[in-house]
Amino acid sequence: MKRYSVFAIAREAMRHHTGWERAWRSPEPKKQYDVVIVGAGGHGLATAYYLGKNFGITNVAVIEKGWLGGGNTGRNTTIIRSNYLQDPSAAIYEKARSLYETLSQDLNYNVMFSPRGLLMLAQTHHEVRGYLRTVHANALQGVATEWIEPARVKELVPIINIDGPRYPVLGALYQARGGTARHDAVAWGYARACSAMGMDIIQQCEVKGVRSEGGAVTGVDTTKGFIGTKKLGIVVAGHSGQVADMAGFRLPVEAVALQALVSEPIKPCMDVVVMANTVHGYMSQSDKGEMVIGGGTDGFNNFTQRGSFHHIEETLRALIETFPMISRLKMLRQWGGIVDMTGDRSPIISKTPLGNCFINCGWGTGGFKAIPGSGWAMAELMAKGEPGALAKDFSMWRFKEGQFIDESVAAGVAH
Amino acid sequence: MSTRLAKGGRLIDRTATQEFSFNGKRLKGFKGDTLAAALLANDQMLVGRSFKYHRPRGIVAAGPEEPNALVNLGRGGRFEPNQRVTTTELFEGLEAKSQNHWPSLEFDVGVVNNYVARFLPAGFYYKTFIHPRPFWKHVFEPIIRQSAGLGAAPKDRDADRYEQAYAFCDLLVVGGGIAGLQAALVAGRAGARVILLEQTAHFGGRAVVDGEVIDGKPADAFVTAALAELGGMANVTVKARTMGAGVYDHGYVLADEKVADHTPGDGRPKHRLWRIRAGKILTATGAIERPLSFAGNDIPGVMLAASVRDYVVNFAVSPADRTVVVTNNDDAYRTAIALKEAGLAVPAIIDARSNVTGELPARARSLGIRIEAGRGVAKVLGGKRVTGVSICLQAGEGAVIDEIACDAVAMSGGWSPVVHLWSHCGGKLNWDTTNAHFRPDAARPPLNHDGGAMVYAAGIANGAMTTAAVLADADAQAQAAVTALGMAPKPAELPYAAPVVEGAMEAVWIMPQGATAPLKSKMWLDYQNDVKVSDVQLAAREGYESVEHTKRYTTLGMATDQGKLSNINGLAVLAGALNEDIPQVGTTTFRPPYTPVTLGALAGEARGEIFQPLRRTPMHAWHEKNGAYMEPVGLWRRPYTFPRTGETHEQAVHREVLNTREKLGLLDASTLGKIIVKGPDAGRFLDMLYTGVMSTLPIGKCRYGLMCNEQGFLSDDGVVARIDEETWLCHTTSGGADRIHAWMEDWLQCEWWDWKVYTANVTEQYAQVAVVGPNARKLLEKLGGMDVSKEALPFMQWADGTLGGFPVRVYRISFSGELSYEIAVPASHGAAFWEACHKAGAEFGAMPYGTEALHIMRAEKGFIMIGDETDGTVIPQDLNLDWAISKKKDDFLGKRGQQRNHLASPDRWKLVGFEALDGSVIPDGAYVVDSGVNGNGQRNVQGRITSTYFSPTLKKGIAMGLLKHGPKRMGEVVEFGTFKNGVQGTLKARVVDPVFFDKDGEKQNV
Amino acid sequence: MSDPVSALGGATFDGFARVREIGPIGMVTLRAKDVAGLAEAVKAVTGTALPAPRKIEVAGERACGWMSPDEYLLVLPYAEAGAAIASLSKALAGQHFLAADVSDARAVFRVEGEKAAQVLAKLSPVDFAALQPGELRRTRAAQVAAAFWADGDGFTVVCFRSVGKYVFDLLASSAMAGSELA
Amino acid sequence: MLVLECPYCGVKAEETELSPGYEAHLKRFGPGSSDEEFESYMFARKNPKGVHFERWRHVYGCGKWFLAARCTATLEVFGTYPAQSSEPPADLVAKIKAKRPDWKGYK
Repeated sequence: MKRYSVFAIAREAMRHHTGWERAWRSPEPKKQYDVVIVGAGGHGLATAYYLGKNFGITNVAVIEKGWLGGGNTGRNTTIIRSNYLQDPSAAIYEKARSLYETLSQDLNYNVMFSPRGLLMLAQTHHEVRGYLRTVHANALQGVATEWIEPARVKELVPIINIDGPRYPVLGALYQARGGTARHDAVAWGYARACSAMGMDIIQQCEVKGVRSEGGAVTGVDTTKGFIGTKKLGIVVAGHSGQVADMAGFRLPVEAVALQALVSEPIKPCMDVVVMANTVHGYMSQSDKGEMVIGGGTDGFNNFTQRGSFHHIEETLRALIETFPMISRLKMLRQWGGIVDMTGDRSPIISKTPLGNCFINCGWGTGGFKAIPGSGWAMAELMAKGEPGALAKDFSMWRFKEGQFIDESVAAGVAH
Repeated sequence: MSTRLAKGGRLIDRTATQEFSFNGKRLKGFKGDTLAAALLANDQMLVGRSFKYHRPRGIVAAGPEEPNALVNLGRGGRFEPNQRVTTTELFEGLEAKSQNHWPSLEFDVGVVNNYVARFLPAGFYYKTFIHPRPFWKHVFEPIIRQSAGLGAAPKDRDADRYEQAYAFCDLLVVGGGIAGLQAALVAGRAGARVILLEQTAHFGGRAVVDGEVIDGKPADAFVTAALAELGGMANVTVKARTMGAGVYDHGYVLADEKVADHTPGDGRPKHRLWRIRAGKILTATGAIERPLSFAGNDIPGVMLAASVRDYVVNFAVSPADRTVVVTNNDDAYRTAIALKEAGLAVPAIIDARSNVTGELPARARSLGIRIEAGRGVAKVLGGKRVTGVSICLQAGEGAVIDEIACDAVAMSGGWSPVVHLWSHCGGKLNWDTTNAHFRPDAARPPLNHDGGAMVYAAGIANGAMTTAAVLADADAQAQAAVTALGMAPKPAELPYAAPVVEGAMEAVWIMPQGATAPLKSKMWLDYQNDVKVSDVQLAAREGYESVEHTKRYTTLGMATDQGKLSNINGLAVLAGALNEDIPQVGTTTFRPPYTPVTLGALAGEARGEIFQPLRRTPMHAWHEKNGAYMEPVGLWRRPYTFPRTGETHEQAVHREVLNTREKLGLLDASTLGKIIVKGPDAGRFLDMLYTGVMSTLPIGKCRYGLMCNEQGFLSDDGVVARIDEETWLCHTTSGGADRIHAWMEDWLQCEWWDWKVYTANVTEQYAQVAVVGPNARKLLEKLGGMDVSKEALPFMQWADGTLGGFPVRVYRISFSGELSYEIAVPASHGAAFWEACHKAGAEFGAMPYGTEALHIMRAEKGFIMIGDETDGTVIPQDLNLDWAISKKKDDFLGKRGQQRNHLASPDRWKLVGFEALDGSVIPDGAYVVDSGVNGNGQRNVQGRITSTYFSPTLKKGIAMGLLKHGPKRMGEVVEFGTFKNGVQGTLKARVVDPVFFDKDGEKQNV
Repeated sequence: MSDPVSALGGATFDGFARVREIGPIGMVTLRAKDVAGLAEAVKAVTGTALPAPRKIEVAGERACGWMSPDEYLLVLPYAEAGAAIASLSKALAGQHFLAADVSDARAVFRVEGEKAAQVLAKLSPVDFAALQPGELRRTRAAQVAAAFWADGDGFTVVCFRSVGKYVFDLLASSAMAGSELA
Repeated sequence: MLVLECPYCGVKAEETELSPGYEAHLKRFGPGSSDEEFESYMFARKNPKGVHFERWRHVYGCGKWFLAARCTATLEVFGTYPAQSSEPPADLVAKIKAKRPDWKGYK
């Protein structure tokens, strides 16, 4: 793999950029791998990357129905934060956030992690108490967050309407090292690094069946033929239920549509990410200048990647109330993704009824920010066959025990 | 230079001059102009700078596909960035400023990017700015952010208002060209309810510009007649200035009506967002002309051929004196002819096809226009304005044959049907080799709620390329749609248009075909985002092979025009680079909206006072008049406290607590939920709903109850009163009335539907006043009308009667530990009763108190509060409420959930009181730390605060919280982790009984 | 005792349609299904027949509306609600039903004028052209529940009392002169 | 933006007049059931990409819960029926089978 650098660009510029090599290879599948990962989204690719990097397992195929990074990795609002309330969540999201800090250097691919700061506004007294609880929890979890007063909020976000009158801002939960990253680059960077380690990323290859013998997976039937494997990882977000079905087990997961939109680009006016959970809206400004806005989820199962428009309207009402100056901006593009929701809205990183088959799903509306941590934990689980500290609370059997990891208990919703 | 012609102009009114300004320059246009036309009439071709290289940008198009000509429009509360001049109607006093440059449009420092462009290929930022690590956030990113962004950020609150409206129809026709009109006629005549939308102020589309002849008359006559006929049909609604923005499932269409964009400040809503529910949708949205990719095709003065004739014909604006036409099809010859007929020079038509036949070229030849067949543009000459073109063989590599001086280039690479509305809900496309475009595949339409076709495409939007074909297709598609709706189309003669013999177009994706790398790095695909042919080829070379990868890697088609001009050309270049056919490479997904929609319109009327419903109790106005500081509780507003002059909120709250404890407090408790549950099975039902037993509650008595969800977690609490043999009244928390009522109905309708139980939510029927404190009884006795003595109305009983002449129901219940009556009075009398209480109570020291005093008093008594002590993970047992859980019942909602391992564990955190050793208030949300760390290095914890206050009664901090094995640890000192102003600390506190005040309940029992 | 006060004290707004709050009006929620003597019991109170599904039977200032398969809304003079419940309780005694006074739990508006339907069409996802004569439509007005029926030269609109001001403001903003839909 | 016809009042209600309630025909497991049964009742939801039976409440209307058969991949609605049904009506099942021959049927 040729390294990317400003010098490489200068060199290539002289020959009209005709010398750049492929970022990743597009091989045909081999007959047999040590590990097959289904799903070349951020989580699947990160799993493969850390299998190689942390455990030296490189005889790996990542197979993808469409194009890599084309699912929720490429259609989210790119927010990165780890200000979660519950210990297991804070641990994995903080692991992810800290990996994001150096991911560009690790991958030699600029994923544009921008720790520009993230605010969760408190607009009711109840929310104030909820965020104070989170601040205390985070301090003990090693997650750097703080409570800030309204004046400081206004300083950080000059365009905000702090005075209400409907929902005056009473303060905010602030994570100074939260922020955003370039979503596509995360998938591409991991893919390039995996490919460089000799792993095969096989796009346009759909899994049609999972073969198993004596309680263990032997391989997968795909549109490119049978691919044998010693271990199988299922990392397919919204379609987890379908693949689990092929493997013969049922997941406590439902697929619903989540929507987002961007405005036309304008000059920089908001440097931080703002989430306003009382009124249900969140917004950041991309490096291109677009206001990136997240909407709510539908309440019904849906695989169309098209959500119901009234959620967009609700979100915009809330955001115009919070940021009155956006009223005359225009919605440029809106889209939806299929998110997989569990009973406690927290993910599953787990063994399955099949001994050598592992599942990573249920990230719901919050998956992008978790990618490096999720891949790290999943790689450990797959390499060792048992979950490490990061993954152990995210078992698919926790629901039976009533051992929830419920983040909705904090005043905030999870995005 | 561009200028206004002496005569002509279909759409302008030369008698009505309108003044406007551009970059502070005062200019004149005519009523009927678009801003683009008016700018060109004033020789203002240069209107902006591109996104990445800050290249000079001129007007390219005449419609919503315009990628370049975006301006900052208006000022103050009417400032709007990124306004497309080609779709902005001119009005008197319009102010526009160009964007994305500094210090000026003519001289822009950012253009330095242009000179280093070769170092900034597609995706360059992924490959660099990696080291040193902190530089991305602190150095690189701020620079990139500043130079991107286009329009300025608005500063003020929007001065305009918006609204929304619902509409319903059988057939929604989008597009007011001849196809849309014909389709609307067919459907309207068949009796269908039709809505016809046209995004501009004018109907007729291209046909009226191009001088088409229908039924022997100019197309204008057809349009006028069609509009007249449609206007006469009661079942047809025709709307101009209304853009079909997006198609959503089940026939839902959003359309944006620009009501007052052209008459700002006239008091009407700026936009109206239509939410249309249509049986079927017919998209007659026309087609968009494609640019050609030749070097320098982004220099101001290079325009789309059809747009050039739009300016000439519609606005009598000549974009240039000498225009060279570059084409791969016959249609562009219409531009040459129109220019010539307007008395302008066309030095040459450069046609990439070597074989040029057809009627239009013949007419051009007869007008004496030089036609260069088999040739292409090697390069456009000029900087901020075209000065000429050099031409070459299309089949070659770009060796210059000749140079032709000109000041504009009119290009046409063919036409792409506007398939957006077809595609939004998944309609599929076919590649049409003849016309080199994607068009709707009728066999794979987007599907409706019934599984049938939801959208029909008609006219050029469906790939019908001549007027005759457009009319025939529109007629046929409308008939098909009407028939599918179960109606019968009326036989009628199809309007006649003479067939025109056009030569076949020839797909040209790069001009010349064998262009060298330096040329390709000057061929723009996406003008706004600065994506060039070389960028797409680079993406393909690097393995970004999927069209979505390429698009995202290069940003092709991601600009504010959403690739209306660039997508197909980019796709073709990508296919070429991959050596694949275009349909194999596929298309990108079309996302709503078709053109950008103002966010204000999407939010509609919901701003300011009506942003959200605000629920008011009957006493709301009194609270506001008496200076209450209110807090949102759900959609309600409740007084938090009633501060007096000079008091802080905290002081006011403490005064309210003490006054209530010592004298008399009055609380507006109207928001408490009140649900009647009645029927032979009501008792049995409530026994399932509550953890305790309600069926045995004697008539006239009250009982506190807890409700859990099926998981076992506590969800609501309140006092239940038995009204009669079959009737109970259930109180819920303030936020909980609707939720709990829905919960009851869910179980009654979906699980126990054979149980005879009716419910009614009567929350708003009653205003409720809590009369609290040692003097409470005195007040009631003074009001008079019923016996409220300890004997007649003991604790936890209720009685009907009158007080002060008001019909009331009095509940003897207490959430403060004081002698307390909650009095329900019909809401229509609520304000009067509340005032009567204050008047009569004055001599007893009556004061209103708010929610914060309420919270403190309940905490002093150790009463739990849903939402404070509970958070969705807490079971009643955690709160030592086992006494309210029946052991005898086989079942209640939540019982099974509570039997699960984790919930039945003896190690759960349980409710206790905490008192800081130093008497301070323990910080809200603090955790009790435990020794060591867990596997993830997080500090172990063993409990947390749920409520914490300064108790004015006890003059010290008190707190409730959950602690592992809590009740067994009374007296133990534990340590809280505190965190203030970024500093971590600890605070020691003693575990105590959570009932801090009047442990024996003597005060409430008097 | 004071006189009963409606939610907004009779607020009015004049735009391209006229909006006015009316009331207080007597209203009784009656929940019952397949109960002997129901029609007679209702008739005794409202003077109307039992309405068909989704319909409202109006007789002067009294009416009976179909709210759901087991719920009716009885409309009558404010002062008569108590007596109506007593009358129903007597007539239906021993059977399964629920009658509750909700007179004070509602705000009621009249939206009047030739274009009254346009005011509501901005707020409710309802096809007014398909509205049947005598139809009681339960739906949503912007963000809250509402019900309305055509009556005289306009519509009678009912919502919850606590959001009376919100609904009035919505109706007024929708009725602003110059914002006619057609 | 779905439209579902309420089987009680006949209103063709749009999604904003309804409130969704996820999987239909769940069997409640209370005290005495096994951990597995209780888990399946609470969490193991059907999540088919295809025909799905689900609950909706006509919340801004007659207030009644009803059930709908809907395709989660195309959003086609096959029919709605009252909530007081322990399984889908036979005629609806037949209609779906006719439209979707590959459908494995309810259960």
